[in-house]
Amino acid sequence: MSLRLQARKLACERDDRWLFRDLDLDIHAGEIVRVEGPNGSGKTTLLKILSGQLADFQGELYWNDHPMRRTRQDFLANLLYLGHAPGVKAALTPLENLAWYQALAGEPDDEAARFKALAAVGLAGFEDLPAGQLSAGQQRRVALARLELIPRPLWVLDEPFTAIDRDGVAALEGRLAAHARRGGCVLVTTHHELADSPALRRIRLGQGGDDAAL
Amino acid sequence: MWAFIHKLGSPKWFYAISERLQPWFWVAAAVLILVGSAWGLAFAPADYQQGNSFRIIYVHVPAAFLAQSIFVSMAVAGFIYMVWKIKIADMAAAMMAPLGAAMTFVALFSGAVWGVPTWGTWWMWDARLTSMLILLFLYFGVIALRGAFSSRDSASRAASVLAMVGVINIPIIKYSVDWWYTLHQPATFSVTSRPAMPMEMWAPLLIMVLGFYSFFIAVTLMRTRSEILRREASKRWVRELAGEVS
Amino acid sequence: MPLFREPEGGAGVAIRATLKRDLVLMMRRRSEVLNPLVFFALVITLFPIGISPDPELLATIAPGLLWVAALLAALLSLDSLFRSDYDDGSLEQLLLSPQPLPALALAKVAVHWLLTGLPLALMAPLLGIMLSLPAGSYAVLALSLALGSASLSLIGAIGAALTVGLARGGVLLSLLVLPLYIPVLIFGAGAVQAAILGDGVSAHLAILGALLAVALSLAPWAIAASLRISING
Amino acid sequence: MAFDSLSAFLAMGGHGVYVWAAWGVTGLLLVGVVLHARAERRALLRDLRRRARRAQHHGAPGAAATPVSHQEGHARES
Repeated sequence: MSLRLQARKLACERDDRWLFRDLDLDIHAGEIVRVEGPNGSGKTTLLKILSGQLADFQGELYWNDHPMRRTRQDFLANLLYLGHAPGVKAALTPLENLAWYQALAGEPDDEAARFKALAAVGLAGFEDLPAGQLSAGQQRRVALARLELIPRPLWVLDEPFTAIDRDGVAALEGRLAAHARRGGCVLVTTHHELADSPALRRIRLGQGGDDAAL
Repeated sequence: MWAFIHKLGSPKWFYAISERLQPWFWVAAAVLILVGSAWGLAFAPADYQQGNSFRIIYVHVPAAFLAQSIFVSMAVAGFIYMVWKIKIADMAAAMMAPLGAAMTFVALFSGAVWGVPTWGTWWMWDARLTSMLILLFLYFGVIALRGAFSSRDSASRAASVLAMVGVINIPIIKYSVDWWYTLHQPATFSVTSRPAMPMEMWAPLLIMVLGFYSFFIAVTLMRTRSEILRREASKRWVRELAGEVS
Repeated sequence: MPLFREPEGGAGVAIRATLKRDLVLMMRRRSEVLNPLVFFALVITLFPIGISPDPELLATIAPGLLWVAALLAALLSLDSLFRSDYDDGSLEQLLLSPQPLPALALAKVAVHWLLTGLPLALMAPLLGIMLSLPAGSYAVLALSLALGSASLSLIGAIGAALTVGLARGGVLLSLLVLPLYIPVLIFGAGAVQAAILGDGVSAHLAILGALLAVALSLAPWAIAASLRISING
Repeated sequence: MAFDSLSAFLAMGGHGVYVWAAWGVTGLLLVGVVLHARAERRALLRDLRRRARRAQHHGAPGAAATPVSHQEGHARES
């Protein structure tokens, strides 16, 4: 299926400071795009803009060659966003957390799929424990289980490797690569160095100054 | 039309045009307020019931009018900012809020002082005074909300939404307070809803109202210009302007 | 697993799931449901102690007292309405759902009313007895509170959404929201007053209903817009 | 003219205190608003001029002109 996220002349000014300017992006199916840059260079902001959360920026976004404003619903139906915070309710069990996400995404209510997704991220046996009793890394894995549960081609992941152990990192990296191979597309920020592959592309954001280079 | 609005929205253009408009409003405000004051204080006849204390009406009513109008203007400016992203509108809204609160305070204070000779007490839960008090709290809310955000863009948006929510509520509040007042104080004498006033009495009132509005416009223009300098301090045209002035 | 599946469930499924999730969450932190009720009872206890135990005096001020105390109790739990979702990142996910945000926000507000406003309304007649509220006004008290507190939850949610991104939004929230509560208070307490005096209460209840209708039709959009602002930080 | 003499004007038929208090506070507030607006504008212009001079000295207009107003940046990243 066709998959194309474009940004033209993207610029974001936050309280009189340019985070980036004249940023042109072209993200296709089968790509892993890593957004790099020092702290405060606007990586999270860029991801929020590209995932349609922020509206106050200059420039245009296109989803499958249509302006984003008109295809927002279609875009959101294709998007899976994992934010800085895992979005996991401490008082709910992993299963209940995933059930809400399933309904929110318009997926059928399928308990077997939830069990499978949790097993895939190494949480078999923890399904019915309140998430608050899990470690930070395990909570992050609950969030990552959404990647297994909800089929969406465009992944926007903000620091997904945070708090994950080495095995988990390797598994997630494999998961990203597999997603790209199958024609999906991943946009990711991370301090973890990703293994080089033909699918991997890097975007560098400048030091929050005037020159945001591609 | 659109081009015009967006041009008006450009801070540089607004700065230039407001510089030419501003003096007229200052002159109008000064002349109208002075004439209105002299007429209202010295020439208008005394009220047959209240005597000379009724002359407080000439500051109370214009201030009360302005207090409400400023809130509405603030909401309109907030709407313009939210829909068309015109920053000037937000700057003006930010500058209007303290003036609106000040005017509400004037209306409250003059109303309270007026209460002493009329009702024999400094405070009466009169419908207009109560509405004014609530309006003052609404102003405090908008000002406090704007001050609470660390990001100015978010502050502007939040204050705009709150001003719009407030302006929808103001008529509801006013109506319900009026209703509450008539329920609890049937047929008491209200200071401002009076039977037909003779021309010599309402003419100075009209002049004062116009004077207060001119004053509001003049102050808002002036302070919005200051706000432009503050927010656009890094822009080249502002730096050049500062160079010229020095 | 396929790469993409067209979302099947519509807004209805998402709203139901959100209702269920919030209900479960609140039931697991039962103290948050009970605290406003205890607060309500406590405030009502303070008044006879602070003013006078004279039943006649208490009866005259009871409608207003009960309404003001219930209003403050409902306000108490408002700050947490979106706060935990904001802190753990669920709010972002709510905003990015392909479902209409006003409807989802409305679901959250509905849970707040169900577990705060409604219990307060049911409890108010009990406290009315303690304030020697005249007979014949108990049903109206509960009904007016149930109806009015729905408006309060809706209006309050706007304030909660505006302040959720602020570290210390609690006091500010009260400052923003309380002036907007006044019309509801006037007609709510007025209904009880009218019932005591033997006047018709249908006009008051109708106006409370009208206020609720206005709040229902406008507040969800204001809440959604405010949440989007707050998420921008 | 509604008054016969200056003292009658000042006394306002016994209500002088109230009338003059209301007018006085209003007048003070209006004047205060004007003075504040003027002081604010002057301070801003002075600040801008100082900044412009500093930029000339250092020869780096962009860096010197970054406003000091707002605290932390936006992006909350680790």
